[in-house]
Amino acid sequence: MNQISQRIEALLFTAGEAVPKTELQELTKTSEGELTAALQELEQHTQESGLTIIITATHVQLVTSPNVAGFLAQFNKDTNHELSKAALETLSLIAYRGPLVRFEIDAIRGVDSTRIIRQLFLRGLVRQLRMSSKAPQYDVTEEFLSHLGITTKHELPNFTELAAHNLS
Amino acid sequence: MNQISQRIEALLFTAGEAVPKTELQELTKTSEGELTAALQELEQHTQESGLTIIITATHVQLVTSPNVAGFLAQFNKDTNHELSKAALETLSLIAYRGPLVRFEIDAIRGVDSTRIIRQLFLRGLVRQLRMSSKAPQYDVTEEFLSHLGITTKHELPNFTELAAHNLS
Amino acid sequence: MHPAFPDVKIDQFEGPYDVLVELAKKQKVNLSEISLQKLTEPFLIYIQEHNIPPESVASFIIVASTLLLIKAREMLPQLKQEEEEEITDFTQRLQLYERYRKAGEHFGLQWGKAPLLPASFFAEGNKKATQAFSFPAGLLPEALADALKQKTASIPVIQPKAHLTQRGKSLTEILSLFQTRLTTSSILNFQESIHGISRQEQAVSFLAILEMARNQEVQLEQLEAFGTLVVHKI
Repeated sequence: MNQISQRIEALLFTAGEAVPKTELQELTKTSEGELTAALQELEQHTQESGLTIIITATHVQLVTSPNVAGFLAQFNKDTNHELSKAALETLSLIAYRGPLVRFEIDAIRGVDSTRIIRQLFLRGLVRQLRMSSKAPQYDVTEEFLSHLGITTKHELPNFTELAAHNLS
Repeated sequence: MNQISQRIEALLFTAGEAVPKTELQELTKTSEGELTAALQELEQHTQESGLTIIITATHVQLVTSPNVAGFLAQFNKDTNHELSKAALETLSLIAYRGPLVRFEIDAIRGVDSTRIIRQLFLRGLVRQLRMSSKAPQYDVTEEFLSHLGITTKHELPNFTELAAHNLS
Repeated sequence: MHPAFPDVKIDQFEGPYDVLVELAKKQKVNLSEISLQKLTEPFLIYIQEHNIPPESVASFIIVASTLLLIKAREMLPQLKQEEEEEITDFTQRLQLYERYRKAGEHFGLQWGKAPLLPASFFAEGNKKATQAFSFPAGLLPEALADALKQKTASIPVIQPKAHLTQRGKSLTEILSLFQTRLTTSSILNFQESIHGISRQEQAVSFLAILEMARNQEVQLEQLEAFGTLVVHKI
């Protein structure tokens, strides 16, 4: 691996949680394109490894690889991961169609989703992308992807079809 | 890498500290010879990476590689500066309202606090409490309290009032 | 998840509510022949007897209102054209919703089965900073208090949009109160019997005697407007 990829891997390891891409760029003094290339190389490197990276629109996180997920699951005694029906359908909308504002979620679900989005936010499964003037947009987090055992949204079932905004 | 090496890498990563070799053997159901071979392969794999493993007579630990030591050192240098306004704000939130998960801190501050929290963490002012699979919670450390000349958070000025979760 | 809602059981159809909506949309069931009251009654009884989360009630209301819309359209053909567009939108929205709901079900099955874990996931106890402790120069406890006060002061206070009033006696409670009183005397002066109680309970009391009159338990007599209201036991 090149130096930038190595530095990024070390930064992700010491962080212990998801790191904003903007911060990685700043710390490694790289452009957006250089970061993307470095992440690609890192991903390549972790192909046959016990670790991998989860990449969302805004963040990157170093996690254990799907290769060993089954093996590690036996040590994970925490089974409290039930999600309500409302939580699942809201996550599904945000995962496939996100980033999107609450109004769009309400419009498809046909009910006010404020409360359920807040719950998902506090559980770390969705995040607000814009916190300034405009209505905040929501997108799923690394935490969400990690619970499903995948490293990008594109691995979601039927992603291309369901992510298309004009469904027939 | 073979499966055993991958599993060991993931175990070291999730352990977050040095792991006894005997424990690794037990968890991966391997003999001493198999473990040694797997560690060798893992070492090979991390040759050009940002991480590496330290092997002692009894323990193994996943750490950042000497390749990036110089790069990482720069972040430890400027630690004795005064706190920025953002850092002070975040620290006060954690002190009075902690333990808090990052999302709660973000929600009150209205901005992403990842970086500030990590700075406070690296300076030993806050620590992470990890409760199984949930997002980590942050609280101030004992060293921090003792430097303020107090022994519990309750001795902070106006503690009862400011720690109340309902803002009036 | 809540237990499944009771199925619809009427002459024309037996099965889940949402299936009925599908059939009605495809005009396989003629809604004009169905009493909406019969349709919704078992559901309303069900939510009285069970503790149903609000989201589930909301999704039932969507189903019920769709039925109502389709039924109204059938009964008032002149509405048909105006409503046509809205119903198409509505149907499209429901289809869209259905696709994501199904996709979400898959999440539920996969959730936490083989998660990818973050660093130190299995670390014993609390993770402490490994680096040397470095206390900020000149930090005083008061500075922390000030920082938090300033931050919290900058957060706008949300004004409640709805007001909850303290719950008074219920209609059923007040009903039985009147019934008890009427066992000892056969005539009551309404104004006297509600003297001194809250306005909310006064209103409920009035509803209670109206209900009793409807059930022919009592007869009401009032000689002039705003005059004394006399309750006679029958």
